[in-house]
Amino acid sequence: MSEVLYEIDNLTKYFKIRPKLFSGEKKVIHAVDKVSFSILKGETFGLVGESGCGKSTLSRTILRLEKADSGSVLYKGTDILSMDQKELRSHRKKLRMVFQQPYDSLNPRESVKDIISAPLRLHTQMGSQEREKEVLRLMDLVGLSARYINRYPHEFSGGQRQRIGIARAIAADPELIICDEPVSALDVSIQSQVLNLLKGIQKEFGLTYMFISHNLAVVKHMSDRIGVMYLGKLIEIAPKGSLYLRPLHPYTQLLMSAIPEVKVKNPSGYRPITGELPNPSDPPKGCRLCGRCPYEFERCRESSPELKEVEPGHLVACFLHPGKEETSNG
Amino acid sequence: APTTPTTPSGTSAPTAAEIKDEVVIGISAEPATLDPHIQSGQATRLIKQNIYRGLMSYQPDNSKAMELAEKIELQADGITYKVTLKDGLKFHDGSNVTSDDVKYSIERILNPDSKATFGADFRLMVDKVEVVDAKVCNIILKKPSTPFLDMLALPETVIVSKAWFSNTANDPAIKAMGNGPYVFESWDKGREIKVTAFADFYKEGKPESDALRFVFYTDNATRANALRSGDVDIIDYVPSTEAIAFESAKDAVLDISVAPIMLLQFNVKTGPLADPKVRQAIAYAVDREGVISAAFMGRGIPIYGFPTLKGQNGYDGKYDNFFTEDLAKAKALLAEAGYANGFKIKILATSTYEMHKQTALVVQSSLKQIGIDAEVELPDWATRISRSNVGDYDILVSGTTGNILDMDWVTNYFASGEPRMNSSAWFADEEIDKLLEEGRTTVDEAERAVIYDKFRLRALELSPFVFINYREQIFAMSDKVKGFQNMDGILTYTSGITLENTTVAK
Amino acid sequence: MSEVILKVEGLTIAFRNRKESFKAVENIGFELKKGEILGIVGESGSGKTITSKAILNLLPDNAGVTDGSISFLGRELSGLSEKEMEKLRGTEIAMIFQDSKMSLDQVYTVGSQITEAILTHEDITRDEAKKRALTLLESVRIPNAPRVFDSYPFELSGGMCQRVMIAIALSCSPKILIADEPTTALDVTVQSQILDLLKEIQRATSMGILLITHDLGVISEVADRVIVMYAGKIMESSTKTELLENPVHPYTRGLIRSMLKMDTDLEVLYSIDGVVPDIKSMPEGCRFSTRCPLVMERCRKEDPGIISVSPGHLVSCFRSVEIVRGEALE
Amino acid sequence: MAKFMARRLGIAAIQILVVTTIVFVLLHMMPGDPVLTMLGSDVNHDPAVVEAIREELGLNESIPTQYFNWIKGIATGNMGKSYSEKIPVMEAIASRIPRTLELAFFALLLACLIGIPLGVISAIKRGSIVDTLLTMVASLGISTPVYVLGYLLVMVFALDVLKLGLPKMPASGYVDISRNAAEHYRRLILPTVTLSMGLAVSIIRMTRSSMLESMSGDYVIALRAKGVKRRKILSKHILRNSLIPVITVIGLQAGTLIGGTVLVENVFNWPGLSTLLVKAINYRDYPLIQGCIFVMASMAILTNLSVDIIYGVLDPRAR
Amino acid sequence: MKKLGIYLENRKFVISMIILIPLIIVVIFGNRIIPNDPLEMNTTMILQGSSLRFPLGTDEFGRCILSRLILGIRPSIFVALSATAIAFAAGSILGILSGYRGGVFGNAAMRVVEIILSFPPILLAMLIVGLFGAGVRNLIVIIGILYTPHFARIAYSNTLKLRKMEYVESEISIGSSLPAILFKTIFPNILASLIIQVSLTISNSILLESGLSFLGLGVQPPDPSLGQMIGDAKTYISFNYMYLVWPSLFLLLMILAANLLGDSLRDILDPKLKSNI
Ligand SMILES: Nc1ncnc2c1ncn2[C@@H]1O[C@H](COP(=O)(O)OP(=O)(O)OP(=O)(O)O)[C@@H](O)[C@H]1O
Ligand SMILES: Nc1ncnc2c1ncn2[C@@H]1O[C@H](COP(=O)(O)OP(=O)(O)OP(=O)(O)O)[C@@H](O)[C@H]1O
Ligand SMILES: [Mg+2]
Ligand SMILES: [Mg+2]
Repeated sequence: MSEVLYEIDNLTKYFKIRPKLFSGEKKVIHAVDKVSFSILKGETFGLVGESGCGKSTLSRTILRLEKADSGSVLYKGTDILSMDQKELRSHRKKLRMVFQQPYDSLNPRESVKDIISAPLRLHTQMGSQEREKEVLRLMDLVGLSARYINRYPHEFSGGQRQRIGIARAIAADPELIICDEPVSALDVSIQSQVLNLLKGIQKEFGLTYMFISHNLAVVKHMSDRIGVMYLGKLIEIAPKGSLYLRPLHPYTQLLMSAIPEVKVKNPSGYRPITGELPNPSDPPKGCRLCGRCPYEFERCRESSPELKEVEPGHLVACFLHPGKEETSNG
Repeated sequence: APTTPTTPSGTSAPTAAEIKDEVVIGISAEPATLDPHIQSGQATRLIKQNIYRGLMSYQPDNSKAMELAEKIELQADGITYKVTLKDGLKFHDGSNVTSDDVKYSIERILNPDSKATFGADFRLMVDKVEVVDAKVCNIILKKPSTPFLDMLALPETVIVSKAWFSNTANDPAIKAMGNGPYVFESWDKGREIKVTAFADFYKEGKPESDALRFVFYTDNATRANALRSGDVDIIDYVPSTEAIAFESAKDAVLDISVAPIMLLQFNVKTGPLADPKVRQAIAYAVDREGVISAAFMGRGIPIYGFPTLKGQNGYDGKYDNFFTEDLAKAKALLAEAGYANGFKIKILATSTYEMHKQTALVVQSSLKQIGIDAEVELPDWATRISRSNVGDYDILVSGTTGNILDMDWVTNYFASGEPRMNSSAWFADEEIDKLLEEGRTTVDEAERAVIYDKFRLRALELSPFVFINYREQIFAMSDKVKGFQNMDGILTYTSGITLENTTVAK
Repeated sequence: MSEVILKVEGLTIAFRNRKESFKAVENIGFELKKGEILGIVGESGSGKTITSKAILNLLPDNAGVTDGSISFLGRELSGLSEKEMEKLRGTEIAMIFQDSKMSLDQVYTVGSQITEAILTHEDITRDEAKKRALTLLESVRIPNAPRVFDSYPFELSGGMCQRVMIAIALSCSPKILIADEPTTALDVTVQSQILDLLKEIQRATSMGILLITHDLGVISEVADRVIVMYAGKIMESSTKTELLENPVHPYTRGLIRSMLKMDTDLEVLYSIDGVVPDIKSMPEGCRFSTRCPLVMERCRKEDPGIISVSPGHLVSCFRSVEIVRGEALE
Repeated sequence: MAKFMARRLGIAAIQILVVTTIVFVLLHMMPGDPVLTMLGSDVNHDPAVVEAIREELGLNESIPTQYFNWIKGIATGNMGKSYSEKIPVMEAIASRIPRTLELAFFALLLACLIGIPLGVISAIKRGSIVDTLLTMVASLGISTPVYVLGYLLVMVFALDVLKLGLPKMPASGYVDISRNAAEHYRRLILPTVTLSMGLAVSIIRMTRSSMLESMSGDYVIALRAKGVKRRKILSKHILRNSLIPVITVIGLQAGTLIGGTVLVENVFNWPGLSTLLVKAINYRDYPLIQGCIFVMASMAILTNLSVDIIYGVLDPRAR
Repeated sequence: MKKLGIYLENRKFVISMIILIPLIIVVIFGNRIIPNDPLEMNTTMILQGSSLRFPLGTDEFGRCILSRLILGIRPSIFVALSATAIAFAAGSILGILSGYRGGVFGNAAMRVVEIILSFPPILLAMLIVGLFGAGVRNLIVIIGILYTPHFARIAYSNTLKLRKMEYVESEISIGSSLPAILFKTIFPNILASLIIQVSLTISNSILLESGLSFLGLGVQPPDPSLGQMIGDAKTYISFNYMYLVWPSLFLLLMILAANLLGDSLRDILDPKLKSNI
């Protein structure tokens, strides 16, 4: 098995919300709740889950753009969360993020050239001409015309902005790229082109990706392993083959069955999940899916299940699927 | 005062229906204290003179008149003054003014704790006060002193109520209870002081207005505008720039008096300025007309000798042109003193008062012409005062005047001693000290004239001061004001006494 | 046949730079009927967003409609004053923007922005408006609507912002809804719920929807007719089924081929060769000619215009007839 | 919120202590003697008298002792007695505070009323003649010294030198509101206008710049698409998005207004706190200076605190 | 060349240059073009109007106003620019840093800034003069200190708002150094407000110079300076109002140029020349 690059352990991020400025009523949103998983070197770790379940927050917390409330993120054994600014900076050399909302992540006062060359300037020794060449190459890779090099972000279409973000992310040989919906605004042809590109450089440079998307086909295509999040919790982790073939968690099953184009392929006759995503500031006490889960029983309401390995590499947090040890014991 | 269209007091009084019930006076400074025995600025005097009165006062005709005193007789011993009070004198609280109050007042001035301004002078002169009866008392001096009566005419030697002043509940600094024509009513800090007519005032028919309101205007232009816009009826300290503007105004009149002096003081301890020749050279060099035109818009009288005003004892104009403006002579004197190539020096003035600053600049330019390279220092007034007080300067620009009409005012300036505010630092001359002492104790006018003549010559030869010019002290008032008068010369500062005659037509 | 509510004819939109100007959209025309969902798909940067902004008269300062007409219920829109347009916007024609986060005012709560939309057009009390807003939030499947109502945009996830934008657009039951990639940030379950909601409203109020999307799956679920755009021009337009099953234009065919399906198991995904030509060096003839596998000499010189291959199926290609007949081989 | 306020107020107390301490130390290091200044320059002073006064005022104590005494006084709500005013510092200041605050308040209000709309207009019409003209007028406004402006206003409105026949304004002075409310406000007009000029200019300029910044946001397009009226977009959305720098400028100005209105107070003979401070400085009236600083610093710091709170109210991102 | 075009198209920029270029020439060649000795007093010719000998008349000492003006601009500009530069540099750094860092550091820095802000300007000036003496250098220091909090607070408040923008985070996430984040990412985005404050500060410095000259601050007389001339001239407004008008006019021109330049730079540097409304 290949080397573990990131070991995320019990990572927790709560947002305090003040509904009204002067009212003292305090609530917290469990955006990321004791999430543990690891990312292996050279793999693509896919992350899917209901909108608002905490995927973006999780990735931002790993990058230390949000301050974690507890838990740790070990990079090759050192805890990122306790690094000082200097260490962090050198650590970030190897990190990139493609943000979900592309426009917001582009400095309105920098031209595309400045934006894309920022990592080059920081992490390579290139001269300015070399840099410009490299920028042009990157732009070409993501299908942006060289003529746009001096344009500012507001002069682009949504998809073009997204591609600027991707070009910046792959510049200067990163080690890990966290892609938060990197291709959502791209037409399918360019989407394919970009996905090919990402895969290509992964192969070439041994890049690692954390890949967040709502497009399950894309996730499936890209990922080696996939994590499923629900309401701040990671509820299932599995190699993609096993996840798509045999989703174990009721929520994952729901997700799979809702894929638009895959019409009614319901091999194991999953019972559908009903109801709404519960309030993240007041989640159910036990399993987060309580109240919506067709298989729900007493225990689910009392305690929340832990992620357990039920098959090699396939972890799930559900009482329906007791872990390997438990099964053998019981 | 040269241009005085105001009616002298005593002309037919206007009927009550025609006059406003109060006179509003815009004064240039808020009183630092109302304590009558402390001289806290000329503007404040205007107020205090209407609340407190002394045994005597200076009058517009330069004479000394009796106020509370019916008469003051110098006894044969030459040191006892027998004071008899007028009948029916009352304080504002209704109590009588008695010899006890006189004794108390003079003792209060003598007591350093009271911080009375003329305490030091009194302590030199006065031995004690003896009460004879309720209306009569004797003031006994230590030795004969001619200027003593002038001292009694000063607004800072007024008679106060023993009862009120010795009551610690009353703070005379912020409240007042006297015997003058007006009763202290209120002091609205930062804004105004109001006084109202005292019904039991000892002068029949006075005061002529029901009330006076003194409004504080520190800014010159603002004060002038307040008069123009009719917010006030009289203003003090009209600067020369405003004076010129008022001269052409139809509904305002100026009342001008020539009194204060601009002069240079020197630190004579060491350096070039220790040499009287250098000081004389400066006296020859200073462009007096230049100062007058730059700092006073051409309004002022140059002093080429010793400043003595007409009316002061011993005035004969003899030393009016002791110096001329003569750069060649100045240079020659410098060369004689060994400074043919000039020297570097500092002139201390202040940025707080324009006229000081401008005077300094003109002097600087004059000195440059005789090769003296002067640098002008312009700190704020407080710094300037403390520095002048300890003699921390080379040349100091100063604007000042005497307090009393008597020639003895020069003692303040010329007597030897530690550096003081108004002395040239470290200046000391035995002969001058001797002449001053003689002048003070001599009674005979002719004799005194000779003494002061000698003094003046000596003073000019040594030139511890270089006198530059007299400047104008101006009141401006609306043409509806009657009875107010700017008194001559240094008496301009006691002009407040005429407010008892002042009315404003509606 | 039902009434045409929006008619775009010969629309040309140009951007003026400091010295030059270029046509971002050229001579496009389409109709939207009452109760119809018209899908627009196309290459990223082809002018979809610009076109929809032009309909609402919301082009940026440096852009302008240089030619053509847009009429709404027979009324020409391009001549309308800003005042008259204000009356139309929101009530008659509403729009969901692509970049939802940036399209919300960051300093007001989400709730106040929804109620504002309601109150702008309707004379009801604040409380009623709030109630309506909460209902709308729930209808777009936002969990814990009251909390979101009081949240600021930056406190929401990408998908939540998107749903808020949808709620705003739906708030006044417009006659036309222009939805610019409304579901990119939504997970499949929510996406299908939202699409259902749109369909439901559309059925109830016979609202016409202009649905811009890259997701052909979405098109296949909801659209009635589809327009395919490429480099500022319409390449093909037809009914959904016709287009998905019998695409004619080589670009459309390329797109459909690039589509990533759940069962795609390719290492390298298909994408159309080449890149969009530069606006400056845009071929005189067909704009796709630089990338077209079926290109002929003529394509480069002449604009093919619009050719009808079957009733309601328009294609801008010289070789459409051959393609339909299956004669053109790639 | 409560906790935040409590903490900030605590810090404010420390800040005020720091300010007054610095002032105290530096003041006593400065040349200038309160006693001599108080006694004036007209006569020579008896050293005995000077000494007596020094003793009475406690100026003979060591500086740390003096400081300690002052702090002790403050703690018990006693700021000492003013040398120059001869009354308790508290009293001297108390009567001035409302006058200064009133003037500052109205000037600020007027400045906002003029500045914000003009700034908005300038921004909407960016690059037009109107915009250029407004910049010119603003430049004129800011390059005219307060005393010149005040003087001109007095000339025109109080002295009517132009013979415009306008209703006559008083040139200067202050009338208690209890004595004559109408007159009180009439006399407030010219100083308020004079004082607000410079402020208005700062506000115009900052509003313009900031409006331009937020005008180009995408949310504006979205708002227009919602059908929100242009006027409302401007006044409710763009303006609020632009307000942070504007509020900052207003806050900064408000801070200076409390201690920096000397010139206006002078021209209009307005007996406010600034003139008192200047007088206190001129007299080296240590207790009064300390008292003024105490009050001014408190007000300035509270202003800043309110501005910080307003930031949060205006823009949740700044919380 | 193309860049220059952008500038020349901006009306405000052009006007500001029309004002600035002659002004700069005057400042540089002042000594050579003055008609009279600026220090020479002619006390017989005070406060005169324009004449051949004194093109702009004379002041209260009968000195040539034109000559004084030409030489007086130089120190005024020097003071204004240096003080503004100090305040701008110190204030922006402090403000951006504390806005970005927030937390204990940011709070502490801002509270310190407020301490400066709560000193009445006149007192601060007095203290510095009293302790360190008068003169141009101290004036620059005083104005610099006085305005540092202004820049700091403006930078701070704008940064507070920007700190949560994703483009700042994206800059952080690629491992940019702190200075790069502060000055390459945040600074250009708050520059607009700072530019406005610069032009305000320049004008205020010149006025402050005349306001504080009664403390003996600034250029020491008899050497001329713009602020001093304005301060002196006010007394003589009714004799020779042109004495006040001339220096005020120069001041106005300088400030106008500063404001126009500020505005035009602000607009030119804004890539979103489009505005949506
Ligand atoms: N700054 C914030 N303050 C308060 N709450 C926040 C903040 N940022 C995110 N949240 C909340 O945290 C939860 C998770 O948000 P997150 O953006 O991580 O979701 P997500 O999984 O990325 O969703 P999506 O797929 O829609 O982007 C949401 O309920 C959101 O409202
Ligand atoms: N403000 C602008 N200035 C200059 N060019 C612009 C501007 N806005 C958009 N463009 C250009 O206009 C073209 C059309 O943009 P538009 O946003 O309509 O594309 P789109 O079809 O919506 O693409 P996407 O699917 O990527 O959102 C693009 O090439 C874009 O670069
Ligand atoms: Mg997200
Ligand atoms: Mg788009």
